Amino acid sequence: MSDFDGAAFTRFLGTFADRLHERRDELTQLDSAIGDADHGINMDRGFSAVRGKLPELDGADLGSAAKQVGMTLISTVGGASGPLYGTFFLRLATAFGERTEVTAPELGAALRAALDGVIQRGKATLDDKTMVDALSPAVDAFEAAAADGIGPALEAAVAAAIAGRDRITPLVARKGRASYLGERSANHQDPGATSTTILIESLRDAVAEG
Amino acid sequence: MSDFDGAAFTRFLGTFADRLHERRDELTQLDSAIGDADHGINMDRGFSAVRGKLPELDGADLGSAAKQVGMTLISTVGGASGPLYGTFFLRLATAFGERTEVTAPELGAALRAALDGVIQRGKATLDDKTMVDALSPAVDAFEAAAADGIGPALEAAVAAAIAGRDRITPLVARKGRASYLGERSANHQDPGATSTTILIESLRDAVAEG
Amino acid sequence: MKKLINAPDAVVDEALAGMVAAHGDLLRLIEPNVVVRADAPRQGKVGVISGGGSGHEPMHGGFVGLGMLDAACPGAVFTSPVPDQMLAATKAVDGGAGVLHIVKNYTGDVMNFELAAELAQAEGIEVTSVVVADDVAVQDSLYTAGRRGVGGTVLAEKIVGAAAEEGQDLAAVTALCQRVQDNVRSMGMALTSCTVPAAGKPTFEIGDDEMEVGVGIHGEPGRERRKLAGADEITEALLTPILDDLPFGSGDRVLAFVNGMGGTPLIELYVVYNKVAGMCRDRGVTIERNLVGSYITSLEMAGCSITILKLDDEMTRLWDAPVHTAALRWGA
Amino acid sequence: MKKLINAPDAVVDEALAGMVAAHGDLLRLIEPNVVVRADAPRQGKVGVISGGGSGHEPMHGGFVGLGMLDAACPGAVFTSPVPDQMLAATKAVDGGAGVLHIVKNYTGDVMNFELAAELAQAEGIEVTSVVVADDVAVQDSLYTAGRRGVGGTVLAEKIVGAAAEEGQDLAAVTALCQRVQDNVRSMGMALTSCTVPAAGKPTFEIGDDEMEVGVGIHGEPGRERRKLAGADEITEALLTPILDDLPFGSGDRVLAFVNGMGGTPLIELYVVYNKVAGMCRDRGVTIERNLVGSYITSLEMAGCSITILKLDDEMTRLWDAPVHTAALRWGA
Ligand SMILES: Nc1ncnc2c1ncn2[C@@H]1O[C@H](COP(=O)(O)OP(=O)(O)O)[C@@H](O)[C@H]1O
Ligand SMILES: Nc1ncnc2c1ncn2[C@@H]1O[C@H](COP(=O)(O)OP(=O)(O)O)[C@@H](O)[C@H]1O
Ligand SMILES: [Mg+2]
Ligand SMILES: [Mg+2]
Ligand SMILES: [Mg+2]
Ligand SMILES: [Mg+2]
Repeated sequence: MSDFDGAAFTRFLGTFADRLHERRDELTQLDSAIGDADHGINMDRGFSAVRGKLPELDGADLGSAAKQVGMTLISTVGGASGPLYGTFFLRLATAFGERTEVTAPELGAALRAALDGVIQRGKATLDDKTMVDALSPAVDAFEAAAADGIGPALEAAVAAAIAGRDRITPLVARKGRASYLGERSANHQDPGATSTTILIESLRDAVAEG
Repeated sequence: MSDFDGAAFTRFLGTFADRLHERRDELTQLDSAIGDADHGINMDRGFSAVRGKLPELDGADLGSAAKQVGMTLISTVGGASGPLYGTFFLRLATAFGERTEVTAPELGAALRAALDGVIQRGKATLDDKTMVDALSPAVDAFEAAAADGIGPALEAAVAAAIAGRDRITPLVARKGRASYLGERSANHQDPGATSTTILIESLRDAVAEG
Repeated sequence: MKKLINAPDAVVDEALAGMVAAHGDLLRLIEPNVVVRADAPRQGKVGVISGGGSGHEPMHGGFVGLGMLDAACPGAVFTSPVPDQMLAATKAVDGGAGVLHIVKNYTGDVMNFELAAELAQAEGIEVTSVVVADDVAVQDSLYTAGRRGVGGTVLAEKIVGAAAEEGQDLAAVTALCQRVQDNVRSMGMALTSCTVPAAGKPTFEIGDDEMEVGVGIHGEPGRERRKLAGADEITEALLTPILDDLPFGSGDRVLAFVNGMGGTPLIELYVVYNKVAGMCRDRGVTIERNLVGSYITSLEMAGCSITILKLDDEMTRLWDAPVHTAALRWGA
Repeated sequence: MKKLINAPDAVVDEALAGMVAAHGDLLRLIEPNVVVRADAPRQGKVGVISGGGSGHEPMHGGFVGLGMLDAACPGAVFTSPVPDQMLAATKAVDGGAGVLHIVKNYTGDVMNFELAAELAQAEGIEVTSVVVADDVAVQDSLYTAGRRGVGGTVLAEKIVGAAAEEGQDLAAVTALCQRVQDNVRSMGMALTSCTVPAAGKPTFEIGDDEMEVGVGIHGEPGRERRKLAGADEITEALLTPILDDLPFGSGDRVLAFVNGMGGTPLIELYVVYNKVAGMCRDRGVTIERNLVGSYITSLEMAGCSITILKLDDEMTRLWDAPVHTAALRWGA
């Protein structure tokens, strides 16, 4: 039985692109406080480009679709989030291969591979106060609940991402621009962890619509 | 009989210097509106230097005292007001010569010579909206009343200076920086006409104190 | 007032001390506050000096050196220098071939330079003066103070300095300076006011959606206040009156100078230059040389000015000639 | 937002177009937004490229030309460029002797350059990278992103570019760049914030009596906010940690670089330099070369940074070597 297919993937990309656009200023505001005021702008630039590519993805297998997305992000976003989100989708692509649909456990394995890619690329560990602190618990929660089906698994993942995003708000950043602020980075919500949470939410909602 | 002597001249210089210092910001404000925000600063710089020279002037004849003042202003004020006020005092010096005291009519003639010097140096005519519009009527009024004595003559000069200063406020400037503003220079009080009015007032009060 | 200064009345002296510390190979300071070329006087060479209020850096001190100025006289901020300075400068650079005074057309500058010239001539030094008055924002009229001297001054100092360096005599150097003046036009605008240190607050108030068009270089308000516009529209508002004034026409070869007022970063000046290049192309005017940067400023004012000089072969050759100053350097 | 721009997302492209229009003799633009030295590639010469977010002008595009960079990759404002740009730049300047990437230490810059280097190596081009991390405001630690790359980058690009120009090979050029990095330290401060065009409002709010000490070059707040102080006190707050860090000591010969953040006029930078010169004198540190001006900026931010490089004979010789770029030029 299919839990996640190309249609769900493109729905997810469209939803994520819409929400990044809607929340562009919010993300940029968060980045103003502890970064350089461009995270919303960067993500919106990248996913507007991805939206433009959606027609081409129509009918493509999950692997080539995810690869297209990853390459597009790397070529349009720049900054730290470009290579990181780009790597996320390139690793999804490798995991999906030529499959046109995957089961919840398979999606979980793909998300795990994507997380590992982000960690390799950015060398961030938990509590460095980055997107990893939202993504990592989300992947753990998804895998733990995958057996109950993709819906519940994604619900669990969203809850974990939100919890992770908020858990690190009080922390002092050790990676990314926020680390330059030292103590002053404490008690500010991390922009990347916020956009990553939006990613997981978009995934859940896109699947639910299916 | 003596109407104006070295003591009165130094009293006048001290009074004028004090008032320029007190009204420094007011003059600079006026110059901000239609100039470059430095008239009060320039005049205060120049007459603080003059104040420093007062001890030396003690006992000097009127001519050499006035010359000292003129040279000091030329060397310390800069801007348009430096050469203009400097010339004013240099011409007074020539008129005073080696006299140690002068009568009201003689003072009137000296002021006339000083006015002519300012006009020659700056090439301003009446209604150009400059210090000349305060100085010129003041000298006319002084000469007309000189026969009544120096007190009444200076009272008349002050009234004429104030009237001249205010008469040109509505005008469009044709000389000095204010002229660069064109129509926008209208309805602003001229800084130089204001400092010149303060000069005449200081002269009156210094003489009255005697 | 937010500035990197210590005390308002120490700014000029401390900045001069810093300049001399940084560029001791090019210049030295003599009393009373005159920036003199290190190797002045040069026997047989016409001396070229200029001066004006401070707050326009790098003008004029940054232009003292080989192939440009022999001395610069910095006054208090926005206040023309005193004759004593120009007299000392004239004596310090006189190599027996006479001295040219390049004077920006401001009542104060003109009168103080006049006094200095009279004193220098009284001491037997041959002095000529050329008054630069290139600001098209101001009506050119005999009944007023006339046009301000702005960006054209920078170009005049470079070209005329090169002529003096190659040994042209006082008459030739003076005539050339007048020729530059006759062929150069400028106009400026401001996005923000600036603060005269001794005054302590902005010279004028301006709204976030307003700009001043037709400003000079002393933080004074401009000819008119307008609604804030985009860079292209602003460039048109400045360049059109400039091109129409001389006028500059098809086939003319020019030097285009986009200048920052002090608080405007280079990225914005290049956006303006991009439009200047396009407009000149459309008019058939060939930009043969250009200069983009903040060379004649109004303290920290944000804004820009545009200057266009109609070149002839001699001017172009002298513009290209070696120059080695703190602010302009090439061929050396 | 008061800027001389047309549309926020057009700023970078229009400024680049203006740069190429003004400096067509030095550089050209290739897809995707790469500023390349006009005569690149030069056979047998090591290529030297850099890049980073825009908003730091003249860095890096203004440093492309003889004796400095072969190409520069400008990203969006304050956003590191994408690998496609560095790959295109690397290919465009490769003269068969390999290409050095000078990377400022920001997570984004490092990762994007890494990706580009992997792609270029996959295409058979020899690529080395040196990461500049000279900002002493940030603790140097293995557990964090480490120090930012700031003013030292400008000095590295000039010195290393000269070495490549005189024919040194990739290993030597790379080692030299590392040596500059190991001997340079910087720190910066801000009087005002700046506004990212696409964001439309200042990155941070700051009071009239406050300043940010320990800022980078991306308009980010600094290490700490302090009460506004005078130029001398500010200079001490920046220079003392710099001198103590390497440390720089008596007998050292250095290059002192006082940099403006974009909105600060030259007159203020000279006031700061005056204090820098005095402090170095007191410490027995000899300033052998200096640079004063706005070369690595944060849009229109008002403020300054100080960079001190411990020189050796080779660095001094290469600093003096001819350079001809839009922003730095001498000996040519
Ligand atoms: N080394 C890293 N590993 C993982 N995520 C990181 C790392 N560095 C930064 N990030 C994430 O990137 C976000 C900032 O992205 P963005 O603002 O687009 O890039 P930049 O910091 O280059 O401006 C941060 O909020 C953080 O979550
Ligand atoms: N040509 C002139 N003749 C007479 N007075 C003049 C002339 N030009 C300017 N002034 C006077 O000088 C005043 C400005 O002096 P000041 O601000 O000290 O010099 P500057 O204009 O050089 O900054 C004006 O208000 C005006 O009264
Ligand atoms: Mg950011
Ligand atoms: Mg004035
Ligand atoms: Mg003035
Ligand atoms: Mg960024």
